[in-house]
Amino acid sequence: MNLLELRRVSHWYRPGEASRPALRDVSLLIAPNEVVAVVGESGCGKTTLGKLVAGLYSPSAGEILFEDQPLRSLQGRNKKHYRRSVQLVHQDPYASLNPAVTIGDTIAPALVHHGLARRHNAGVAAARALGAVGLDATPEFLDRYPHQLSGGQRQRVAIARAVSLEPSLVVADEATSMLDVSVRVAVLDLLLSLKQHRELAYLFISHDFGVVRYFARAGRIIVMLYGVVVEEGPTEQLIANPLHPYTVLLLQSVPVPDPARNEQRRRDQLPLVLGGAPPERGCVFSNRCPFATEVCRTTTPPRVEAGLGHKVRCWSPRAALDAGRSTQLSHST
Amino acid sequence: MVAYVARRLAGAAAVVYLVVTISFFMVRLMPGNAVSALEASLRSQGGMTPQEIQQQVSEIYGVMPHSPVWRQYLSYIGNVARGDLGRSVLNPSESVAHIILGALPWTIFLVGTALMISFVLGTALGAAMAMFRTSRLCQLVSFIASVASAVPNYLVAIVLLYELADMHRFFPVSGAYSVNVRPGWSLAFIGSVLYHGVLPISAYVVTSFGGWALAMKGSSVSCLEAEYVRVAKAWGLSDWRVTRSYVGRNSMLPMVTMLALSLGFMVGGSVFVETYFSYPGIGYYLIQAVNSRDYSVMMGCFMLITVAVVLANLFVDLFYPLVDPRIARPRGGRASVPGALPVPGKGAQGPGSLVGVEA
Amino acid sequence: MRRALRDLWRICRSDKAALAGGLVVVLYLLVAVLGPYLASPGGLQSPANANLGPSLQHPLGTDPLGHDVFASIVVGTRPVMLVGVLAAGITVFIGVAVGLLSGYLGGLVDAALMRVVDIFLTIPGLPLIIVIAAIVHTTSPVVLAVVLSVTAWAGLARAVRSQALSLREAEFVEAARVQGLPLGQIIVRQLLPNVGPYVAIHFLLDVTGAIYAEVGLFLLGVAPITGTNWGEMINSAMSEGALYSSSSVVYLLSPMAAIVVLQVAFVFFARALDTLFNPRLRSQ
Amino acid sequence: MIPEGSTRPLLEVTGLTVDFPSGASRVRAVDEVSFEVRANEICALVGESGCGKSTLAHALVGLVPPPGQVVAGQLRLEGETYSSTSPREWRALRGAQVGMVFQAAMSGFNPVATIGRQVEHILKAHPETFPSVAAGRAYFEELLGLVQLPVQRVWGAYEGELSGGMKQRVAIVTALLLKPRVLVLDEPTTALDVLNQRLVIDLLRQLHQRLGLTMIFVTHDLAVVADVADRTLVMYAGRLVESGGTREIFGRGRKHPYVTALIEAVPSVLEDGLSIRAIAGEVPNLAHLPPGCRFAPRCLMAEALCSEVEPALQCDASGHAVACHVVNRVDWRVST
Repeated sequence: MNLLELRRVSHWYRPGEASRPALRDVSLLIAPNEVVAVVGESGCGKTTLGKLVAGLYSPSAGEILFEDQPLRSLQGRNKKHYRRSVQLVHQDPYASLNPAVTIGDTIAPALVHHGLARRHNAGVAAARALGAVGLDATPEFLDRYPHQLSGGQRQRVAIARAVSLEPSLVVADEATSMLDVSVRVAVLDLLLSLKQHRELAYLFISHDFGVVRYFARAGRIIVMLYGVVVEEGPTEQLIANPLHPYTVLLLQSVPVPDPARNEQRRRDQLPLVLGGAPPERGCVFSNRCPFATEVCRTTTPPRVEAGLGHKVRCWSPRAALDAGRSTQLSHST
Repeated sequence: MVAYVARRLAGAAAVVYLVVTISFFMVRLMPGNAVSALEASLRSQGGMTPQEIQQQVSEIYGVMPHSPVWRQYLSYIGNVARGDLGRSVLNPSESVAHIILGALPWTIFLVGTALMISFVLGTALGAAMAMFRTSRLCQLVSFIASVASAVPNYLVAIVLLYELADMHRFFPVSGAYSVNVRPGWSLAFIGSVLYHGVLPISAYVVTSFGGWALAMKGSSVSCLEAEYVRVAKAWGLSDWRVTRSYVGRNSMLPMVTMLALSLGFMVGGSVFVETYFSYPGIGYYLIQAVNSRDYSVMMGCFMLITVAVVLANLFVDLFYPLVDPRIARPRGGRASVPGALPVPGKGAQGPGSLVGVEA
Repeated sequence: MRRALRDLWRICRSDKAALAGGLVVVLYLLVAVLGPYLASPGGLQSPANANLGPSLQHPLGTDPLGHDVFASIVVGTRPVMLVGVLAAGITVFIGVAVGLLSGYLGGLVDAALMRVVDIFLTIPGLPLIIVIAAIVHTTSPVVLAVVLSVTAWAGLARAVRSQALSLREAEFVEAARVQGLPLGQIIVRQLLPNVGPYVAIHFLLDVTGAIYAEVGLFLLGVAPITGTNWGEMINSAMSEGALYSSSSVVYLLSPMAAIVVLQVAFVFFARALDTLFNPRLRSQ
Repeated sequence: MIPEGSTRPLLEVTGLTVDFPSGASRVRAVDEVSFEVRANEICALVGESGCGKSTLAHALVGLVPPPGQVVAGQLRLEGETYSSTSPREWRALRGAQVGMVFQAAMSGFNPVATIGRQVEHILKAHPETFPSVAAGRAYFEELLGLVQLPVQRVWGAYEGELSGGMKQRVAIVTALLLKPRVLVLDEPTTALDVLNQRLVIDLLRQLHQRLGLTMIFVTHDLAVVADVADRTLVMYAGRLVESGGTREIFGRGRKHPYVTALIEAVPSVLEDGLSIRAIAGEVPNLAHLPPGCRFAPRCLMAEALCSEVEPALQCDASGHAVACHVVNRVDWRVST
């Protein structure tokens, strides 16, 4: 059984307009207990994808299925089951917790609503949920307001709110990018351990390949640009042999905590061109791609299978592969 | 931009139309029905034929009493559109439009002067308070401003009347100018007008400068703490430049909006002060009409006050995009800055003057 | 709630004006409830009782009819406060309901409601209140309160709407929606706690606004006189010629002082609430 | 304290201390920090949130936000003390000698004046830099070209009409307009995605080479530091805990357990990125600091002494400084 499936999903924020879609023809499968990471620059549609999966919007076109049932058709108990099973963790723990609501009241209402606790013991259940993410949930802690917590604590509360409903899929939208370095790994590890113990699947959205490599080491990566999936594949495979020039560009642009390696990588970097709007026709990367040819500018590239579930939308994936190799992205010295 | 102007104009027209309609129904359909009441009273006076009575009523209220309501409504609207607001019930020889036009200059003089004084005084104080906001003196001024803005203006009017006019005879008790001078552009007349204006204007200023000061303080403080002010300092710009172009301009923008809006509201708020000082402005006639049940004058005054507010609003809406580029630009938000802002000129209340511009 | 009260107490302790304001407001409320049981203005038994100066027996003297001025003020508190609080309550109820619905639902509902709000924002409140009061000529406190709140709600509705609009997009509301919480719960448990503080402050200032207008109506003689209240006291003091003599000055000034003290107290108490609910100030 | 270098330092900071009053007590955001920056050097100031790095950066241009106060310390530019100058001298200095790019570049422009207008304000405030406003504008245009922004898109625009990434780039360009000797950048890449981040870093590196710009780069992102900085200063809870050459700090030369733990916690796209480790606990609240070494409660190497006595910053002959009881003692043994 597929946990979640997107079938040729497109989305426009302003319906009926001939504007550029935030998502274009995205198909995606997420299996139970799988980690799927979505990578791309800001505005590439990765957040929209997350919000559609979390059911905050209905897609303008295409179909999203949860446990093989189309979301559109879910009613009553099934709908409630979906609402409980797919949860969202936001990027900014300062914005995702209501400043006027105590920690206890942030967690408890949904537990009661979904029958995981009764009204009279909701506090105890909330404390247990907080304990599961490594917070010391004393009654005094439950009475605190978000502004009395540190950034790391807040993000743990946000995670507790999501996982307390025992979901099967969590959408983590840049969930660690605002945290301090010393706290970030702890939160990533927490998410990974929850996956192990609770059979969770993640849709992990990030612009940082470093974090993605750590988090989705056993999963898959999807690279997006202008609402289009340009490359997808198993994490190690994709990082070792990127086939789309855009992926190469992203990989090369992430600095690493090693001055010597940075200097070395810099020499062979692809030129960086920031795009405004995507081209009207052809490959979405064609106006920024150093390898673009006539065909790239006129015709949308087909999806090429490179084996092991590694797929790319590019007319000349070979060029990217060579460029990636020459910067020694993955082969440690 | 054209669409924006058209939308504002249409909005203003809608409000005026609505108020005229309200006014019609109030006079025609409210309990006690002013039209039938007048009819009855004319009949009881005797000496008039039913036709004469009908004629009289229609001249006063602009509607024929026994025609269908929709016809009365249409003719009323038509009259108002032509500037014919009917005639005074008490004094049928005088037209409402005439009374109002006679009163209007006095209200404009009174309200305009008072508003200017309290605006200048208040914003200057507010800016000073923002600059020295940690000092003791600022706290004291802030306290005084809060108290002053909380006191109802009619009470100040009474105290001024009692203390300075009646007890000590420093200032005249009533009227817009002395009966001994002839109206005209003579020094004596202007002097008399100013002399008569001192107390009513003071009553306004005392109760409204505090609101301005507090609003300006809030506006300035939020600008002083804005990131772009810190950046401007880091560029090494002079204090004068930072104060003028970065703090001053941005903190004055909402104040200017509020000023234009207050203009309209002060006309409405003039009723108390004008009544107590027997100052022959719109507010005075409104209350006179209310107390003598002179509905046509009453509704005329109300309509005029509303039109004043609508025009002030319209002026702000049309003029604001010129000063503030954030409005009516493609990426800008909703055009109407007003409404969200406190309006200190509204009188002693003015909810929100505390909450500040930031809120 | 307990926390909020504790914070309020902390702020009041550091801000003496706010503390005084809060105490005065509570005192007035008590007097409004208990007033008629505490004092009785008495009446004219003999002409010698009229126009007395302050004394132990009559702390603020007596009026031309021999009523005790202090007792009149005490008894007159109830109608003034009652109408003020009622009017503010109606204002806040309509304003919050319209604002939240309009902001959270958006779309056509929002567009329609906001047109109405815009119109009510433009119509000058005080003249309209005077005109309506003159026409309906009511003696009922409820009707008077309705008249007083006829335009006041619009400003609040606009403010609440703009907050609801931004709250609707807030991530914590998104989180609540993802959790499948019903609309009612989201509005009550997520939106309301955020607009609550603003509404509370608005309520206090609305009370002062309503009292301002209400007393004004009595002063102008537009609202029919029913029993003792401050506006009526000032009004009759003036018609008794208090402006022209110093003998009845206490009679004129005492009710005015009662109003001023109450209004100032409300404003300072509202300031304490503003501090309480402003996280930036609270954290300091 | 100050090592004998071949070149005289351009900027010297000695014993800088910044306090924020908090109720009756005061919170010390920056605690006796001393360091120096040589000409033409990119110096990174790293630390986690609340370590005082931003406050320190603001103090360098005399713009600590109130109620914060610089209570001690000296700032010297080419040997000249400027920390105690008059407001007028500060103004002449800011922008032209010491430039600053603030973190919140998104709200760093006056919303009701065009960018061009504000550039003219800068040029008029410092008439000595360019012979004419037109010359200044031409230089502005040249700098914009380096960040791939056409001047006609920017000059007449209001800040609301530029995207976040654009504003960030324009903010850097305006700070560079007066060719400052030292440019202080507070988290210039934080809110940006990877590509915008690389664009900004490339820009800074280019400017560094072409203009010989000296930079102090404040950030919490260690990978960025490893990419741009010549020297790295690490702060923890208001104190400087280690400083040295970037290659040393990220290589075998680093000493402080906190710095080691921090670098080992950075996820990396390289293979060794999988072996990262979290640091236990959280950054202490400046209002409730632990006794002794501030990192001791989280430190795996901590000894009894560490939670009693605060270690002093000790500098070796190469200019590498570290404040840690344990490593300083070990070093002493090794070197004798």
